[in-house]
Amino acid sequence: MSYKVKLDIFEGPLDLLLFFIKRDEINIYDIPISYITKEYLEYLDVMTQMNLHLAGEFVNIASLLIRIKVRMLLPSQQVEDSEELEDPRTELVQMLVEYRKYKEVSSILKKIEDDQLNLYYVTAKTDNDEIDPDIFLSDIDLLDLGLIFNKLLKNIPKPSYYNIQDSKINIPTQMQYLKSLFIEKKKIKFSEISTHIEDRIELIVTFLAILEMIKSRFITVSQKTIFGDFWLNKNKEETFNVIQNS
Amino acid sequence: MLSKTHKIVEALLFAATEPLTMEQVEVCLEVDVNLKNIVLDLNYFYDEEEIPIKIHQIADGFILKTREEYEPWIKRLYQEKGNVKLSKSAMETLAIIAYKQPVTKPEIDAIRGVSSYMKTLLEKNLIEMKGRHEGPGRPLLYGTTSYFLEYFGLNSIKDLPKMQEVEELIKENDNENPTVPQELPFQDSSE
Amino acid sequence: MLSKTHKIVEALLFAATEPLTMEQVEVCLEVDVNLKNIVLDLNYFYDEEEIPIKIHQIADGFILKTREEYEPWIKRLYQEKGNVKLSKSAMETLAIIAYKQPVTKPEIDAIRGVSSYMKTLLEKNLIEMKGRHEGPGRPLLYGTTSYFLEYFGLNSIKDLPKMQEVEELIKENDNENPTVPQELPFQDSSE
Repeated sequence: MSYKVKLDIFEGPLDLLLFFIKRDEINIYDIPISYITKEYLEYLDVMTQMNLHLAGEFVNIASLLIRIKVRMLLPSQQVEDSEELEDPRTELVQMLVEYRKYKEVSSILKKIEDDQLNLYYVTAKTDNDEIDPDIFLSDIDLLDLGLIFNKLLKNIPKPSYYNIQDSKINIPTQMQYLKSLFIEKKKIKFSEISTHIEDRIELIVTFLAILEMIKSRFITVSQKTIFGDFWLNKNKEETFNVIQNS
Repeated sequence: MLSKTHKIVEALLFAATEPLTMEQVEVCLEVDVNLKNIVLDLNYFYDEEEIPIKIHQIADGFILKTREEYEPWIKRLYQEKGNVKLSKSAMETLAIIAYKQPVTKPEIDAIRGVSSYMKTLLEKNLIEMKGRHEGPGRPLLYGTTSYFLEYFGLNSIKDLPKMQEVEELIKENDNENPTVPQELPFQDSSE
Repeated sequence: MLSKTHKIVEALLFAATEPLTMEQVEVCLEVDVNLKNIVLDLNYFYDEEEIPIKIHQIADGFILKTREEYEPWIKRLYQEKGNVKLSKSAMETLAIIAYKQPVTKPEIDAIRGVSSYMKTLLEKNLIEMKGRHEGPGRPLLYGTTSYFLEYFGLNSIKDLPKMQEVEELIKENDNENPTVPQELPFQDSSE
């Protein structure tokens, strides 16, 4: 099973849950927890299979969903008090309702932004020879210029909004890691390796490492179906080297 | 008919580089004026004469802006540069700050369910720090700037839609049950 | 009577922050126009309707100016404290030009992350054009003026504070610049 996932359309786990709620016309105050948990976990599963970085927040909400599900399955022992028992879903519902409000507001703001950016400030010059430019500059001195420039240099905008952390791994270390896996095995499924991969950079580096290893004939690669999982096969003649290196 | 006072205010509006305030007009004219009425008259005149501008009230002042219908041509003048719009996540963060200010980052994150980045909003001067919360860890408090009002063409923060209105809007959307089932944004690429 | 083309040219003049050229008008309208005649018609219209502006032709193109007879009031507006301040964006633009000159607008925009306007700085004679870059599109190069040096009491642009000096100064003040906490803030409130 392989998917192309457009993850960037969801702003987070709450956004994803709201998507399910809207899609399936679910009453937000009466969420079928089993169903939505199943949908949610399936989605996370796809994300994991795609080796996409699963933000901690997604996992947090998954465990919250499972906890609620368990609590709902537990038979309430005191039937008389059952009305007073809090619905296990309350907390989740409150979070979703609150988030949904601001999501709505942000789409309103988006519309206002679109409208406003269509309007341009009108500017007319003035024959302001008499206006003393010194007044204009009165608020800044030389040092301010330096400070402003320094700050700008430090904050040169990145081309994207994603916060990419420095990756500590590189191709040689990843090759070492992969080679170490072949000490005990001759064949490794790519998906076995990729489940340990935490972000895209690491995934790319791992791919490059694999390519390097194919190039140096340490391994060969086989794949049964297009877009399917693939196998990394150790070349026999390299066995000796591995043991040496390890 | 537009008076001399109207014309002076109009000239000031053309010359101003920031929203023109009541106080500024009074200092310049040395008399009390009913700025709101003058603006109404001028806008009426621009409408009548089809002059491609309109006076807007924002952030406690008045500014001249071009009319929306000329945007397609003006846009070409700027070759679409400069108008970088806010990302979805930045807009969500900004929405929360606008309504809950002064607000801390943990509060914003709790509502969004994900960690939020303030950097872009701070850089764009849409939000600013408003001191620190007295609670544990003394987290920084954030609020919107006057440029925020200018950016969204608002006169005051009170001009944002009321939360009650927003909730009603959501209710309406709820009732409009979408008949076309939306697909999860997955595509089975093996097809 | 003013045609639709007149109105579009008028809107472009209102929105332009730099002199509007024949080429720009043709790019925006996608047709050949007799810009001089349009300007004549518009100026005639402004005269008739006593609109306090006039279109002037200068070397680079056409610009809108307020009428001379409104200068006394506009002057007061400009001298009123608060209205003449360098805006944050103008200050940033000036700092970049001072340190990186000669520099092109795209380079300035890249550092600031937003489109920059040179108009005010050019008007105040703080910066000037210094020829064109040899690269693609031959963008204009900007640098500071002799008035800039004079105002800040500099003999040469090399006398600007070095970035290293600025760094040291910032270090001393570091305690006043708390960093934004970046911890992952999601809290499971059921705990």
